[in-house]
Amino acid sequence: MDLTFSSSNLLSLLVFSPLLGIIPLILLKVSNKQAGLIASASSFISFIISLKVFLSFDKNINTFQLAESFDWFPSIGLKFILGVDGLSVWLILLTTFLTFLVSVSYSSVSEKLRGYLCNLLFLEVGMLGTFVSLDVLAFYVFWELMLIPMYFLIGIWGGKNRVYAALKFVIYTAFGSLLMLVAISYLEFKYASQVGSMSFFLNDLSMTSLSFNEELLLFLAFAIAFLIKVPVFPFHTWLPDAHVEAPTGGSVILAGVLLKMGIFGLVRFGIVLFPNATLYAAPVLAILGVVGIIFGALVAWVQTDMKKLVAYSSVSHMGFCVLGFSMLNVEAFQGALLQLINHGVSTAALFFLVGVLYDRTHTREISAYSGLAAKVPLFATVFMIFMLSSIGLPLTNGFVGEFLILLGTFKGIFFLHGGQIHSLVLTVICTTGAVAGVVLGALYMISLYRRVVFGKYDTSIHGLTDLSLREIFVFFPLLILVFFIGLYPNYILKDLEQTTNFSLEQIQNVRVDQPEILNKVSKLKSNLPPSNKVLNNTIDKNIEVSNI
Amino acid sequence: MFSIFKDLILSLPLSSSLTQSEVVLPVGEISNSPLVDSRLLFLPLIPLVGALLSYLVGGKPKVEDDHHSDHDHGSSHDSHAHHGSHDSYKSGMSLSAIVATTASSLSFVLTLLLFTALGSGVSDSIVASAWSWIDAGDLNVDFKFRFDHLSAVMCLVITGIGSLIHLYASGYMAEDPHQPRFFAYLNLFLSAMLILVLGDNLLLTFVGWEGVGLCSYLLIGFWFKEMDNAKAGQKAFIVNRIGDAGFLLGMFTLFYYTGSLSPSDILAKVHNMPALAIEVAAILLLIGAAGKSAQIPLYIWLPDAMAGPTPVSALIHAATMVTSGVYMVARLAGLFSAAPHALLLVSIIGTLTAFIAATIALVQNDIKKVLAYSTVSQLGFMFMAIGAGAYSVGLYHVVTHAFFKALLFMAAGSVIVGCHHEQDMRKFGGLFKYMKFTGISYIAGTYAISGLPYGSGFFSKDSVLWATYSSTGLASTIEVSNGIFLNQALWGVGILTAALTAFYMTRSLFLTFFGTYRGHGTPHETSFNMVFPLLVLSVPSLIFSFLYGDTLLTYLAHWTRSDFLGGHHALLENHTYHQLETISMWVALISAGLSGLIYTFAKGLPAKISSLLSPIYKLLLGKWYVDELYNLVIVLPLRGISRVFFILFDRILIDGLLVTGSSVVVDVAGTTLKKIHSGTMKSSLSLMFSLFVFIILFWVIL
Amino acid sequence: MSPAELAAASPLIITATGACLVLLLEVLGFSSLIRNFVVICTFVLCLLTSFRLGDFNDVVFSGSLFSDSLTMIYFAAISLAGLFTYLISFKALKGEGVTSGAETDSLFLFSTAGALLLVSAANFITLFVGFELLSLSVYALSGSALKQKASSESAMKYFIMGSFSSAFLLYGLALIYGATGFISYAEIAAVIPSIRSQLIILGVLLIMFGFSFKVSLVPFHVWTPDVYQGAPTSVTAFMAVVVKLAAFGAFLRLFSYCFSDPILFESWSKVGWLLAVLSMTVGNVLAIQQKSIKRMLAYSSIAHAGYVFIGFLALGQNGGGEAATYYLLAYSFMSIASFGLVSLISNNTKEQYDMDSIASYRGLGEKKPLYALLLTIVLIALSGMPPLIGFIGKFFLFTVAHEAGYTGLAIVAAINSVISLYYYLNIIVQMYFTKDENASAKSELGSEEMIKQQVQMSIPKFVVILCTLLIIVFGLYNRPLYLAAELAFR
Amino acid sequence: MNELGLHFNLLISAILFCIGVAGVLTRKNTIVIFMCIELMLNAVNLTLVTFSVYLNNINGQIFVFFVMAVAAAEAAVGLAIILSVFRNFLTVESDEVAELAG
Repeated sequence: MDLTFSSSNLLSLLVFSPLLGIIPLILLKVSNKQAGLIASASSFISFIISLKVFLSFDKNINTFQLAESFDWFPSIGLKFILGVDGLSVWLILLTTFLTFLVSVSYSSVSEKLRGYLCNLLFLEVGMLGTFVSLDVLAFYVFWELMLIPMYFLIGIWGGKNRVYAALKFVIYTAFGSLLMLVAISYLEFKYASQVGSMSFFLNDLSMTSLSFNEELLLFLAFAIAFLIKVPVFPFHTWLPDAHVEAPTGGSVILAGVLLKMGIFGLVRFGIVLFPNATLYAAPVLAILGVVGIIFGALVAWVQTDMKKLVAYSSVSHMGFCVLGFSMLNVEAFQGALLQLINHGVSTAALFFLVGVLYDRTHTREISAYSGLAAKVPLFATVFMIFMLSSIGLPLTNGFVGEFLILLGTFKGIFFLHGGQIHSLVLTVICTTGAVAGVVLGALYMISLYRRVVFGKYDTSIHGLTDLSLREIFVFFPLLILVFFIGLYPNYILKDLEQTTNFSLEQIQNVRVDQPEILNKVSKLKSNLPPSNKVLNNTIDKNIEVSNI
Repeated sequence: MFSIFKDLILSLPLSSSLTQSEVVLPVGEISNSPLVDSRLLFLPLIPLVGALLSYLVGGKPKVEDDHHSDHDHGSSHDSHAHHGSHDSYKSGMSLSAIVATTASSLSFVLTLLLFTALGSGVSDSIVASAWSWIDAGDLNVDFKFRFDHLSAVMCLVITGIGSLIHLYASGYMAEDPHQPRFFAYLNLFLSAMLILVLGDNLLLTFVGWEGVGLCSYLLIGFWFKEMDNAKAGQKAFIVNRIGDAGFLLGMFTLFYYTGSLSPSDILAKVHNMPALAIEVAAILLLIGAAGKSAQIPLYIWLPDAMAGPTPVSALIHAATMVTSGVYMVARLAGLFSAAPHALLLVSIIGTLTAFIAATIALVQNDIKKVLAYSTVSQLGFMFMAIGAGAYSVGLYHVVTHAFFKALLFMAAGSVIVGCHHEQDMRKFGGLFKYMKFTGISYIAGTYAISGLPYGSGFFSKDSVLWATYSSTGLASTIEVSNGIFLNQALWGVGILTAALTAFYMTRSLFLTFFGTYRGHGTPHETSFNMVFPLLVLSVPSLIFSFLYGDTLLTYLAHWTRSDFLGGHHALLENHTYHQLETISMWVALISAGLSGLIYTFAKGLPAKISSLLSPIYKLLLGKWYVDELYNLVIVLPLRGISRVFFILFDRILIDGLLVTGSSVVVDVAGTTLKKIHSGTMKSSLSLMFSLFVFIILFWVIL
Repeated sequence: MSPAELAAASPLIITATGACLVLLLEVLGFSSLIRNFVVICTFVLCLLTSFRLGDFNDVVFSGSLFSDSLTMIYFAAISLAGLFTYLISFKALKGEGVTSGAETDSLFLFSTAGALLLVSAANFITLFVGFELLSLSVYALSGSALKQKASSESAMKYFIMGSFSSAFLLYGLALIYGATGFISYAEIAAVIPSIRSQLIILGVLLIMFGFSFKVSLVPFHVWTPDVYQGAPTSVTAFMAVVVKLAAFGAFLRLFSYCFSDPILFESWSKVGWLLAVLSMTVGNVLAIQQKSIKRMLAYSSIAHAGYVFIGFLALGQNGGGEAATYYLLAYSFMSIASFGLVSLISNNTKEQYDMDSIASYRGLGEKKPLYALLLTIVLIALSGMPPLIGFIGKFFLFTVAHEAGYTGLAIVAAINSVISLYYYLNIIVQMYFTKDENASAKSELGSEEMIKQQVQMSIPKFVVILCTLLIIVFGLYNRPLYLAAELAFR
Repeated sequence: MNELGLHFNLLISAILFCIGVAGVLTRKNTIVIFMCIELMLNAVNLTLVTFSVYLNNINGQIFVFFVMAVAAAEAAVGLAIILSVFRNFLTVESDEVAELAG
C-alpha cells in the first residue's frame, strides 16, 4: 500500500507518549499513589492520542495513513517510517486502552510500583512502535523492545516460578526473532545487491526478487518468529508458564496485545514480502491452527489452575486466528483479524477477573473456589458475560470472528485444493476440527465457570468481596465492547477490509515468473470455486503476462 | 363405535363450517414483495427490555454473609421449600414478575396485531430490518426479521403460552429470593426464541438458537447452589453445542453452494446443488435439530434439564425451545424434501427416540421425569412426521404438544408446590380431593397426550402416524420382511409408542391424583396465578384440534409448501386411514384403561411384572444406561486424551525434550568443555596446540 | 619530519614520553595526584593528536608506520579506551592489592604505546615490536597485585602462553619474509599474487595463531578466563578493550591490506570460519557454566571475538572490515562499562568472601539500584538486543556474512545470541528476581543512606555512567559509530 | 647459500622450534618452560638469518636484532613474574600454580 503522509506527526507522538510517564517515574521520588496517578494519566494521554489517530484515519483510502518518515540511520537506508492501516489502527486503540486499564488497576501491585509502571509504559512504547512501523528493521527493533519489559514484569512481579517462566518467555521469543533478524539481513542483502542501495521500507523490500526456495526459507524464519509469538502448537509452552507467573497486568497485556503481534506480523510483513511462500505454506499453517485449536481446548479442560486454563484457551483462540489467516480468503481473513481484537478484549477481561480473585484470596486453584455466585453476584455476572464472549456466543464479540473464520475455512480449503481426494481430507480435518474446537471451547469454559461460580459457597474462602468501584470502571468499557462488536461488527470490519484486501491482493499477484510457481498456481486456478472469480481472473492475467 | 363418532363429527355444524374454512387460505395472487413494518423489531425487543427491567427493578442481588450462609441457605431449593410451607397461599406478584409478565403479554399482543396485519392478505410476509450486521466478502447478513405464516404460528405459541407461563411462574417462584434473575432469564429466553423464529437468515436463527440454549443453561442451573443442577445445565449447554456445531456446518455447506444464508434464497437455489451436498447439508442441519429437539443420540440432556424450576420445564423444555428443531426443518422444507436419505434417517431416529423415551417413562417415579421422557417421546413423533416429509404435521404436533405438555408440566409444578416440593409420585396419591383445579387440568392434559378420542393429541398423533404410514419416501421402498415395508414398520412402532404413552400418562395420573395420599403434611391447592393458566390451557388441550385442527394443518401445509395436504376430514374418505385411526384409537383407549385399572385395583401388579422382567426393568430404570455409555465411550476417553496430551506433549515432548532437552545439551556441552579447561597451564597449552595442529590438518585435508 | 610522519609519530611519542615522565615524577617524589593528572593528560593529548591522522593516507618512516584513517580510528579508540580504563582503575586498583601506583601508571601508558605501534605498524618489525611492547606491559600489569596469588598466577600464565604464541607469530612472519623477501606490507601484498608458495599460507596460519591468541579466538583462548579472572578488574578491562582493539586492528590491517589476495583469502578462510563458529559456541556455552562474573565476561568476550571474526571472513567483500570495526567499537563501550561496573560493585562488597561470584549479585537491585540498573542495560546491550549499541553491530555482521556466502555462520551467531541471553539474563535474575537471604540485616541501613552512597559521584562511576549513556545513545543514533567504521576502511 | 644449505638450515631451525614447543608442552618448571620459549625465538632467528642470507636481503637480519632485544625484555619481565609467583606460591612448578579454574 502506498503512503499518505501527514504533517501532524501524530504517530510518533503516540509511540513516544508513554515517555511522558516514564521520565517522571524514573526521576521523581513519588509515593505509590502518585506513581499510579502519573502512569494512569500518561497512559490516558496515549489513549486520547490513539483516539485522535483513529478519528483521523480514513477507511475509504487504501493507503498507510498518517505516515511519517524520519531518517534514522541513513547510511544503511534505515528509516523510521510510520503509518497505520485498518488493522493497526484498531490494534493501537486496543493497546492504549488495555494499558490504560492496567495502569488504572495498579493497586494489585504493592512492591516496587514505580518499576512496575515504568516497565509497563516501556512495553507500551514497544507495542505501539511495532504496530506502526512500516520499516522492517524498525519493526524488529520495537518487536525486541517489548521483550525486556515483559521479562521484568514476569520476573520481578510474578509468582513462585517466575524466574523459569520469564526466562522461558525470553529465550523462546528471542530464538524466533533472532532467526527473523538473520532473514531480514538476508533479504536486505538481496535487495541491496539488486537495487544498489539499502532500504528497509516494506514497499521497497517487497520488490526484491527471490528464488522460490529462498522465499520459502525466509518466510519460514519470519513465520517461526511470528508463530512462537502467536503461539502455535509446538511453540506454545512458554505461554501457560508466562501467564501463570505474570502479574495480572502482565497477563492482560500479554494476552491482549502481545499475542496479536504474531498474526499482525504475518499480515503486515509475511504476506507482503513472501506472497508465494505464504500461499505455499498456508495448508501447513492451517493444520497447525487446527491442532492448536483442539489441543489448546483439550488441555485447557484438564487444568487445575485458573490462569493456566485461560492461557490454554488463548492457544485455542489464537489457533482460530492462524486458521483464518491461512485460508487466504476474505471471510476467514476478516474473521481472523477481528478475532485478534475480540481475543484482546475477552481474554484480557478474563485475566482481569482471575486477577480480581487472586488479589483477594491469593490462590488460582480452581478447586479452592466454589459457589461464588452467592457471595459475589456482580463478579459472577461479569465473569459470565466474558466467558460467553470467550466461547463465542452470538451477539457477543467472540461469535462474529469465529463464525467468519469457520465460514471462510469451509470455503478456503476448497479454494486451496479444489476438492481433490487427498485435500478433501484436509477440508474435513480443518472444518470439523475448528467446529469441534467451538464445542470444546464451551466445554472447558462452562466447566470452569460451574466449578468456580456454582455450587455451595465454600465458607473457608476468606476476604472475598465483590467488585470494587475501580474494578467496575475497568470492566465496564470492556463489557460495552463485547456487545458493541457483537452487535455491530461492521464498524470494525469495514476498517479491516482495507488490510484484508491489500493482503489478499498480494496473494493474487503471486509472481509467476518461475516455472515451479507457475505450475502450482495453474493447478490452483483449475480448482477455484465459482465465488472466487475475481481471484481467478487475476491469476489468469498473471499467467498470461508471464507466458508472453 | 367409531362410526358413531364419525357421524357425530360430520353432523357438527362447527366442524363442517371449519372444513370449508380452508378457503381462507389465499388462492389468488399475493404480491411477493413483503410488507415492511418496523413494529416487528419490537417483538423480540420487548422481552429483551423486559429482561433488563425486571432484573433492575429487583434491586441489589442478595449477597450471602460469610458466617451464616451454611445454615441459613443450604441450598436455595431447600430454603424455597422451607419458606413455602409457611404461607403458601401468598399470591402477591413481585415487581419483577409483573414487569416480565407484562413484557411477555405485550409481545403476545403485538404478535396478534402483526398476525392480523398478515391476515389482511396484502403480502405473505412482514419484514423489518434493523441494521447490517456482518459484511465480509460474500457474506452479507442483516439484522432482519421476517414474520410470515410459519413464524406467526410459532410466535403465537411462544408469546401466548409464554405469557401464561410467566403468570404461572409469578406464583411458583413467589418465595424465591432470586426472582429478578429468574424473570430476567425467562424474558431473555422469550426474546431469543423470537429471534430464532423470526430471523430472516439462518445466521440470525442461529443467534436465537444459541440464545435459547444459553437461557436454558442459565435456568436449568438457576438453583446453582446444588451442584447437580449446575451440572445438568452444563450438560444441556454442551450437548446443545454439539448440535449447534452440526447446524453451523450445515449452514456453511448451504452458504458454499448457494452463497446466501436466507432460507428463501437457499430454497430457490437448492435444485442447483449436487445431490450429495443436499444430503450432507440436511444431515448436518438435522444434527443441530436433534441437539435442540432432544433426539437420539443427543436427547440425554433433556431429562436432566428438569433440575430447573418447573415453569422453565414447561416453557423451554416442553412447549417452545425443544420444538425449534422441527421449526427449522419446516423452514427449509424444500431442502429436506430433496434429501431422501436424510429424511429416512430422521424417521428412524424419530421413531426410535419416541419408543425408547416412552419405555423409560414407564418406570420413572419422579413426576417431572415422566413428563420429560414423555416430551422426548413426543418430539420423536414430530420427527417421525418430518421424516415422512409431512412438515406441516410435525408443526401441527408442535402446537398441540405445546398446549398439553405445558399444561401437564404446570400442573405437575402445581402438585409439587402443593406437596411441599415433593416430586416422587410414590409419595403422592389421592391429591384430587386437595387440588381440584390442578387435578382437572392434569386429567385434561393426560387425555390429550394419550391420544384419547378427540383430544388435541388424538388428531395430531394420528396425522403423524398416517403420514408415516402413507409416506412415499425412501422408507416405503425398503422391505423389512415379507411384504412389510419400513414405513409400515415405523408406523407399528409408533402405535406401540402411542400405547405406551397412554399407559404411562394414565399411570402418572392415577399415582398422583387417585388412591390415598402417601406423603407427609397436608397438600393444598396453589395460588390463583398458578391455577389460572392451568385452566386456560386445559381448554385448547382438549378441543383445539377438534375445532381448528384441520384449519391449522391445511394452513401449515400450504406455507411449508409441503405436499401432505390431507386434513383429518379430507382423509376420512380414505379407507386405510379410517382403519388405522380406529386401531390407534382403540389402542390408546385400551392402554389407558388398563393402566387406570392396574393402578386403581391391582397395585401390586407392576411390582410383580417388574420383578418378573427384572433385566428389562433394570434397563429401563437405568434409562438404557445411555448416560453411562456416553460417559464411558466419549467423556472419559476424551478427558484421558486431554491429560495425555497435556502430559505427553507439553510436559514431556515439548517442555521436556525440546526446551529442557536443548538446555541440557548446552549444559552437558558446557560441563564437558569445562572439564577440558581444567586450569593447569600445561593442559591449556596442550589443548591449544593440539587444536592448532588439528586445524592445520583440517586445512591440509581441505 | 613530514606532516604525515609527525601525525603518526606524535601519539606514540606522547604516550612513551608520558610513561617515562610518570616514572620520573615518582622518583622526584611528586604526589600521586600530579601523576594521575599527567597520565590523563597523556591520554587526552594522544586522543587529540590522533585526529590529525585522518588527513593522510601514507606509509611513513620508510615503510614502518601507517598514517591513515584506519590508524586514526584505532588510535582514537585505543586512547579513549585507555583513558576510560585508567579512570576506572583510579581507586579500584588499590582496593585490589596493587601497591605501587607509578609502575602501573607507566605500564598503562607503555602498553598503550605498544597498542598504537601495533596498529600503525606497516612492516613486520614494527608489528612485532608493537606486539611485544603491548604484551609485555600487559603481562606485568596483570601481575601488578603483587601480593595476590591470583594476580601473579594469571600474570605467569599470560606470560608463558603469550610468549609461546608470539613465537609462533614470529615464525609465521619469518616464513612470509622467506617466501616473499619483503617485510613491509605493501611490498608483500604486491608480490603475493605472483608467488604461490605453501610457505605463505603456512606463515599466514601461524600469524593467525599469534593474533587469535591475543584476541582470544577458540582454540587460542585458553588463557583468557584465568587471566581475566586473576588480574585486577581494571586491568582486565584494559585487556578486554585496549588489547583487543589493538590486536584486532593490526589483524584487520594485515588481512585486509597485506594478505588480501583472493586466492590466499580463499585458502585461509577454509578454516577461518571454524574459528568463528568455535569461538561463538564454546564461549557462550562455557559462559553459562561460570560462577565468577569476571570469568563469565571472559567467556563472553571470547564469544564476541567470534562475532567480530565473522567480519574477517567477509573481508573479501565490501563492508567486512567496517562491520568488524563497528562491532569492535560497540563492544569496547560495553566492555568498559561492564568491567567498570564489576569493579565498582566488587569494591563495595569487599566484605563478601567471593568478590566476583555471581551469587554475590543477589539482591543487588535493592541494595544498589543504580549499579544494578546500569549493569542491566549493559548486559542487555551485550546480548545484542535493540535498540542498544550491540544490535546494529550484530545486524551488520549478519549482512556481511550473507554477502560472503556465510549464511550458516549468521544462523550460528543467531542461535548463539539466544544462548548468550541465558547467562546475561541470569545476572539480572540474581540482581532483581531473587532476594538476598542474608541481606535483611544489612538493609536496615535505610534506603536514604544507600541512596546517599549511590549519589556520591566518583570518577569511575562517572565513566561507567557515561559509557552506559553512550551505549544507549549510539544504539539510537548510530551514525557517529558507523561513520568511524566507514572512515577506517575508506 | 645454495638451495641445499637453505633447506638444511630451515630444517634445523624448524627442529629447534619443535624442540622448544615440545619443551613448553612437557616441562613443568616455569623457568625451563621459559627457556624453551627462548629456544623457539632463537629458532626463528635462525630462520630469519637463513632467509636473509639466501635472499641477499638485510631486512631479516635487522629483524633478528629486534627480536633479540625483545627477548631480553621478555626475560626481564618474565623472570620478575616468575619471582612474584614464587613469592606467593613458594614454587615455580606450573602444575601447582593452579588456583584459577572453573
